Amino acid sequence: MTLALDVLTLILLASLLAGLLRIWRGPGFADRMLAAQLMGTTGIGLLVVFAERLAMPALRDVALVFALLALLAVLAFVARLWDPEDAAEDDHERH
Amino acid sequence: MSRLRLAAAATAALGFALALALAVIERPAAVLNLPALVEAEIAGAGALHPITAVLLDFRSFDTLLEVGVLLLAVIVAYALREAQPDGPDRMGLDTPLLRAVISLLLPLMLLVGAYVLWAGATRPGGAFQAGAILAASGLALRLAGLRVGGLDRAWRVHALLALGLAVFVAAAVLPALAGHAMLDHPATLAKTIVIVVEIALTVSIALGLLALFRLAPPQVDGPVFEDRRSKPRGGA
Amino acid sequence: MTVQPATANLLAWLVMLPLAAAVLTMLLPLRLRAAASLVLLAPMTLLALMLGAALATHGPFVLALGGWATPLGIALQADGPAVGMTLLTVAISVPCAIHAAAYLRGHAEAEYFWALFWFLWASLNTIWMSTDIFNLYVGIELLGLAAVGLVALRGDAEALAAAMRYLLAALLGSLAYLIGVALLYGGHGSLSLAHLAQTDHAQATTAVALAAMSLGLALKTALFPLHAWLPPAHGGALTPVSALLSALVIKASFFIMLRLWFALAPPGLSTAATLLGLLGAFAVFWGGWKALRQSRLKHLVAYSTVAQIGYLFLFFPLAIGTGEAAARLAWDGTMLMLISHALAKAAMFLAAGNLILAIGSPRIADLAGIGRYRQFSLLSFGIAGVGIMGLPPSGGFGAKWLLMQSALAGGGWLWVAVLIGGGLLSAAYVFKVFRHAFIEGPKRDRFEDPPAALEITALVLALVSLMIGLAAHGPLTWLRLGTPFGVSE
Amino acid sequence: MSGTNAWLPLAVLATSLVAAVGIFLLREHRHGLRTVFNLTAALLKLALVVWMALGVLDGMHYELRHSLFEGIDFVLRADMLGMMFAGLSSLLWLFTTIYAIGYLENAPNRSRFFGFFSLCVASTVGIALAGNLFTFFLFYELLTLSTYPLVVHRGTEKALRAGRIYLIYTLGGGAVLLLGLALLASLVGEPAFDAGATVQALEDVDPTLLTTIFVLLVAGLGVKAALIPLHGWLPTAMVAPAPVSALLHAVAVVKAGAFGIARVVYDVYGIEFAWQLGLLEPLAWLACATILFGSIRALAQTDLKRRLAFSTVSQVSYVILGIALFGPVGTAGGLVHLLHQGLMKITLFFCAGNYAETLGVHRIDELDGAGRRMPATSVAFTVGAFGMIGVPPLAGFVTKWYLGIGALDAGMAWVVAVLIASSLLNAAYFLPILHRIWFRPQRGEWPDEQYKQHRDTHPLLLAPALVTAGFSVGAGLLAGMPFSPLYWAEVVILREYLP
Amino acid sequence: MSTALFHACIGILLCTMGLFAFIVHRHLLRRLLAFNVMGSGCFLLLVGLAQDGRGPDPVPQALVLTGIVVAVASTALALVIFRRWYRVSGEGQLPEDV
Amino acid sequence: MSPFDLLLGFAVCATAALALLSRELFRAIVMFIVFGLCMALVWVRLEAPDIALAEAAIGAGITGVLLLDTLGYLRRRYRKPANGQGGEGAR
Amino acid sequence: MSAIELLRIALITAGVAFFVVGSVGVLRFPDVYTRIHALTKADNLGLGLVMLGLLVGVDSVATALKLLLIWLLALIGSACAGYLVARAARRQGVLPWSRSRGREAR
Repeated sequence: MTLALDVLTLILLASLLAGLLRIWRGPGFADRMLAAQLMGTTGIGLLVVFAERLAMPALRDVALVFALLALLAVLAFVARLWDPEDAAEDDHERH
Repeated sequence: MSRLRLAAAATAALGFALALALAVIERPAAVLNLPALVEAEIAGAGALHPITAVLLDFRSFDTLLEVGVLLLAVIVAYALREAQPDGPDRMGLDTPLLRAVISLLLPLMLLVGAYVLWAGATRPGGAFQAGAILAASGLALRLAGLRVGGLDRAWRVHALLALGLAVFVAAAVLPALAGHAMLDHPATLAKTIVIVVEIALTVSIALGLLALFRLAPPQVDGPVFEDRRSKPRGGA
Repeated sequence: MTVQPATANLLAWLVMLPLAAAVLTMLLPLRLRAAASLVLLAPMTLLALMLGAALATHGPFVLALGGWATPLGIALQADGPAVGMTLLTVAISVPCAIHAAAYLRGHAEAEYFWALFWFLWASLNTIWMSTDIFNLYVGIELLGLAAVGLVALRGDAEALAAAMRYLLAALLGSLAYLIGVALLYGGHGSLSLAHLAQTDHAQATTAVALAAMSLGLALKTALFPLHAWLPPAHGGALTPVSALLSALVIKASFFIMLRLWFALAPPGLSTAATLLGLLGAFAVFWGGWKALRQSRLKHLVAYSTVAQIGYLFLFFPLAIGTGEAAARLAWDGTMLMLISHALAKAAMFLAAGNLILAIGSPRIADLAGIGRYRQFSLLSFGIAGVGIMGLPPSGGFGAKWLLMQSALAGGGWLWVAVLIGGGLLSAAYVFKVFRHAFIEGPKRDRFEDPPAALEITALVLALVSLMIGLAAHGPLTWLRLGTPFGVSE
Repeated sequence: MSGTNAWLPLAVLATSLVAAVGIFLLREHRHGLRTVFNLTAALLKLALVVWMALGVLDGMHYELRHSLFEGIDFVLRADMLGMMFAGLSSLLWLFTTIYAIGYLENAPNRSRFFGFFSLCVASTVGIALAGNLFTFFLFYELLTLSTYPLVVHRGTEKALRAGRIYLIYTLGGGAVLLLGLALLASLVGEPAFDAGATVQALEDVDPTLLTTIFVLLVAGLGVKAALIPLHGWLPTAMVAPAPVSALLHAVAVVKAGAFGIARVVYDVYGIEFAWQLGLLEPLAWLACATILFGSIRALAQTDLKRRLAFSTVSQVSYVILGIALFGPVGTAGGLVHLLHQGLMKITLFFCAGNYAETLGVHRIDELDGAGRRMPATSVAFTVGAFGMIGVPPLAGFVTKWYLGIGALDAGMAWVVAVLIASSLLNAAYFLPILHRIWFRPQRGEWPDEQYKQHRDTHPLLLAPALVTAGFSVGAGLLAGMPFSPLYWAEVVILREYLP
Repeated sequence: MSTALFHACIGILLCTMGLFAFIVHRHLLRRLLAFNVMGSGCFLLLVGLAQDGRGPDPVPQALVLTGIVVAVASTALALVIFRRWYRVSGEGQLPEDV
Repeated sequence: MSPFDLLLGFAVCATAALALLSRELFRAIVMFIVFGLCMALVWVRLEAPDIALAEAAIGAGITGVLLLDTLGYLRRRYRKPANGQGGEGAR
Repeated sequence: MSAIELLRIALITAGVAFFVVGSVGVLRFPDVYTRIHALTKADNLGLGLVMLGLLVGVDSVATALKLLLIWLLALIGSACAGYLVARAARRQGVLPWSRSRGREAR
């Protein structure tokens, strides 16, 4: 059981890291932000599995906080950074 | 960036890393066992969770100053706004869906914040984490274009911002007035005092973090710098 | 030594009162903030004096905060240096506060100045008294942010750039310090300086930790070549702020450094000490040279601070690896230098600010003709300059004399040369100001008239800085209490 | 030690110090009050000094001691040598103040001027009363500081340049002195004035080190005493107002240097020990060189005040020469010249100031016929000049006579030749001036004539010059009487050589 | 090597990278990132070193919590000052020569 | 120490390095947010759930928002460059 | 290993597999709009399965509720995020991928 969970956490972490590639490559702002969001969800998964594996129920609280605040970064991104008003200008970020 | 700067940075970083590595490798075995001491004394502290006990009892003076740091940062931010007034702020996104979701999530966020605060007495959690969560919910609210009523009334906000430090200082001073060492709460009251202090801290931390976000200059106002740029900047 | 809790609590009151004052001045209506602050100066002075009296009667003592003894809890300590610095803080802050109240009247900056001022005071007192390395970290962070805030208060581009530069330096410095804390806790399992002092120092961890902490603190003290942040911050701030920063804030990090070296210095550190001394020597000459080249009055004074910091760092080569007598002289000299520089530099900044107010321009060249009209500010500047130049009978002279005696006792000719050469260089830049001020010409004869409070505070500080050289014997004996140089009674 | 005995030196110091502070606090236009302050303080000081001097003569012991650091005390003490200098400065301060009040009538910045003037005298008296070399140094540097504003008083470009040169020399000298002092203190602790007892008691100390310290001390003091090659500031500082020049040359600055050298030789090293170390002969050589150099340079000056300045360079070295001559008679010559030169030179500067202020004359070749317009001033000038040349029975003659005898006593006969040569040179640069004043007709209008209503010049300017001229006559004529300068010098020597 | 020690070493690495970037970069936002990375490294070092071979230690953990608050407050304040500076100067970095 | 720690250590270092060295500021900031996530996992591995909780609230929530907001501020300010050098601000 | 444990492992493994799929999707899909699918569908399904696995044999109701709450919040968050990004992208004028311009978009 523990071994299986260990392997699974490892795979989850690897899958999380795969998102780094997308952040690195982009090409647009949104792609990067989405990849980060995806990693957040994976992180939540990791945390809940760890809560079971390490018998640390507090980690579920951590996961809860992550889930609760997951939206925040995207929200800030959309509301404050990637605003429709500067549509014309995002071009040079495309490549 | 210049080559020289790069070389200097690399040398500094390398030397730094080597020195640290040396220090870690050569480190002696600690003589003192502080965790055991915490374990032994926790019964007399105001909280059962060791970290909360360290933060709010054994080393509460650190925490008091730390709250001071946060309040101080907020004050500086206020002072800067005073010196350089801002134009109107454009609030955020205006989507009905988002508003609905945020207003749905808000009670939950407050609840989680309260839960984390409450958990701090016995298990991981505490004032700072709770405050951060509440601040984050405030941020979400603002980013979604919603406004929390009454928070713009400066005096009330100031009072809430200062609440944490004020309550903490009061809690520190009370034992001294009763003839004990400063911050030395009688065992019977310790738990109550810790809880009161924690609640006040949560409010102040949440508002403080939120204020630091709000006091940054807002997005939309006239370009201030353009006329300045035209003339050469004065050196020393 | 154990004392009554009420006595020991004096230490904590000296931190709690300013914190409460900070909260109060933030919440009071605007027009009451300065008044409340001025009223609160009285209890602060009283508390500090009571602490001094307690030290004199009981000898050094300790307050275990929260009743938790070290290493579990945090202890505040009243020994000679701590109490001495607390009193010095009073001596500087009170005139600066009075000056500020007059200086800021009717200005927008006054709104939050007072809260920052009280935070600054609380953090300074914490730093003088604390014996816990992490508590000291929080203390310097609080101090750094308060200082940055005060620098930024003017809010124009120059002030913001200076504040930003200062903030980055302060943050980097405290991180370096924190790394030292991490290593020390990792290696010895304790944060209390008293406990750490009893551990075995002859290993790499302590040395590296001490090096990292010293580096960070040197950055915060603006030791050459880490001084670039200081002149814009100190030169560009509001006048009372410049005075506070130059007089006290940089001294705080130096003070922590002294405490650390006492508690933690591993054997055979003379090379590192010499290095620090050499940097100090460079600072003396570089700072003096740059001061001479400044065209703005307050920047000249700020570079003078860079130079004067150099003298403080001569302590390390003079006191480490030399004889007992030399080390003792070096300690006396450094303490006296610290005190007299604080007083003289505060006076000098206040006087410079008054002159700037009078001529309505920050440039030295615009001082022409002021000699006839603003005698007082010029006189204060001159008396403070006597202390900065290290001419008798000022405290600066006494400090240099003691340091020189220490150097001669240890055969350190280089340091003697630094002390004498630095004195001449500082004379050059101080008299540069006077050369401009004494010019008599038809250029202008109308100057602004600063309020009397501004001039009196500057003059009082200057006179105290002058007199401290004549009355140093008692305080110096006193400042040795509880240090390795203290006389055992 | 009774209370008065400790506080009297302090009171002497305080009279001018308090006056300085009071004057600084006065508003610029309160001329009357300032004059009252000045004169009261000067008279009070003179009275106190006389009181104390008589006490010292009676064998009273005045000492104030205050611990500054461990092992270093601040000491004010009255001894014979010190009282001599204190007497000179407080006497001349009175006259100079009167003169300055007249001289600066209607000039700006009088508050500052008189404040620093008093401060300057306070430091001079401090130097005189200093009970150890450390205290001496304290006041020595204070003197530098308080004279700077006086030198640059006029605030012109030229004055400011002169001030800068003055500072470079004096602060540099102060630094060298400090180095010597610090070295000395590191060897002996408190560098007390005990006729060399402490220094001689040092065992195992390399004589080279002691010689080095001596050289450093003399070099530091030599700047103010204007020994060559450290004299450069003195002629430049002539741009200052005449009372300041009088103060610099006769009362305070150069005298402080010479007095300091006397202290170092007699009281720190002890004259016998200094002689044993072989330090005195080079000092005598240096003094002689300065005497001749100053005189020769004086010949070439066309500006009256600059000629007087080089004359000072030369004359002050008589004092140093006397100090360097081992033997009571030579010493007496040196010490007495400390006073004599002060009296004569202040007369000359007052007169030069009167010519400049009354007639607008600065250059020597403009003085033709000045004797007829200003006879009283010119008589005073003549007395001063003859005194400088050493015409008997004036004060200068007494000095030179004693110096000559002292040189022969000390076995340095060549000094006599120097004295004769110097006297001839003195005559060569003073007699032409006298010739112009008395025997040449006036050449057209005076450049800038004032005080036409007075026969000679403003009484406040004239009186001090006449009085000091009278003193210099008296010092020579009555040299054998009690309380004459020579009498004092002899008392000092009796105590120095016959402990 | 224990988990704690391993992460302490990672902390050292983070500190080093942060320091390097702090010196190299001039853009203030990047310097703040560098500062935060360095801070995290520092916290890791503190906890990791203390817990090596000894199990969880509440004291350094509490210290790190305090440190995080301080770091966040400083960063937020730095951002406020930075934005004000940018607003009046239009520059993302500080002028080179003082 | 487990393989998980190794991989996590790598992840932390990689995200930190990319956050510090990315030429694009936006990428650096997103990397930094991910770095915060990884740090939270490291705290979990160090049995410090309190810090993980704080890191989650701060790293994922507040710091990220502050940084993104500031970047948006920088971009917005150079939108209409007056003198052709506007683009430098956000770089 | 009991049947219950087997079931848990199986469920969690399935969840992890979906996570991997999601990651692959984010990496391989050609444009923003398609990548949103990977985020909102695969990952949340994966998380759901993991939660389900953990719910099997959970000892307290509170824990179970908390797990469900976490999942619910993650769902809402992802959905909102996807919606916001897609909306913004469309308003920015980001064109959906099509075969004709696919090559260059990559």
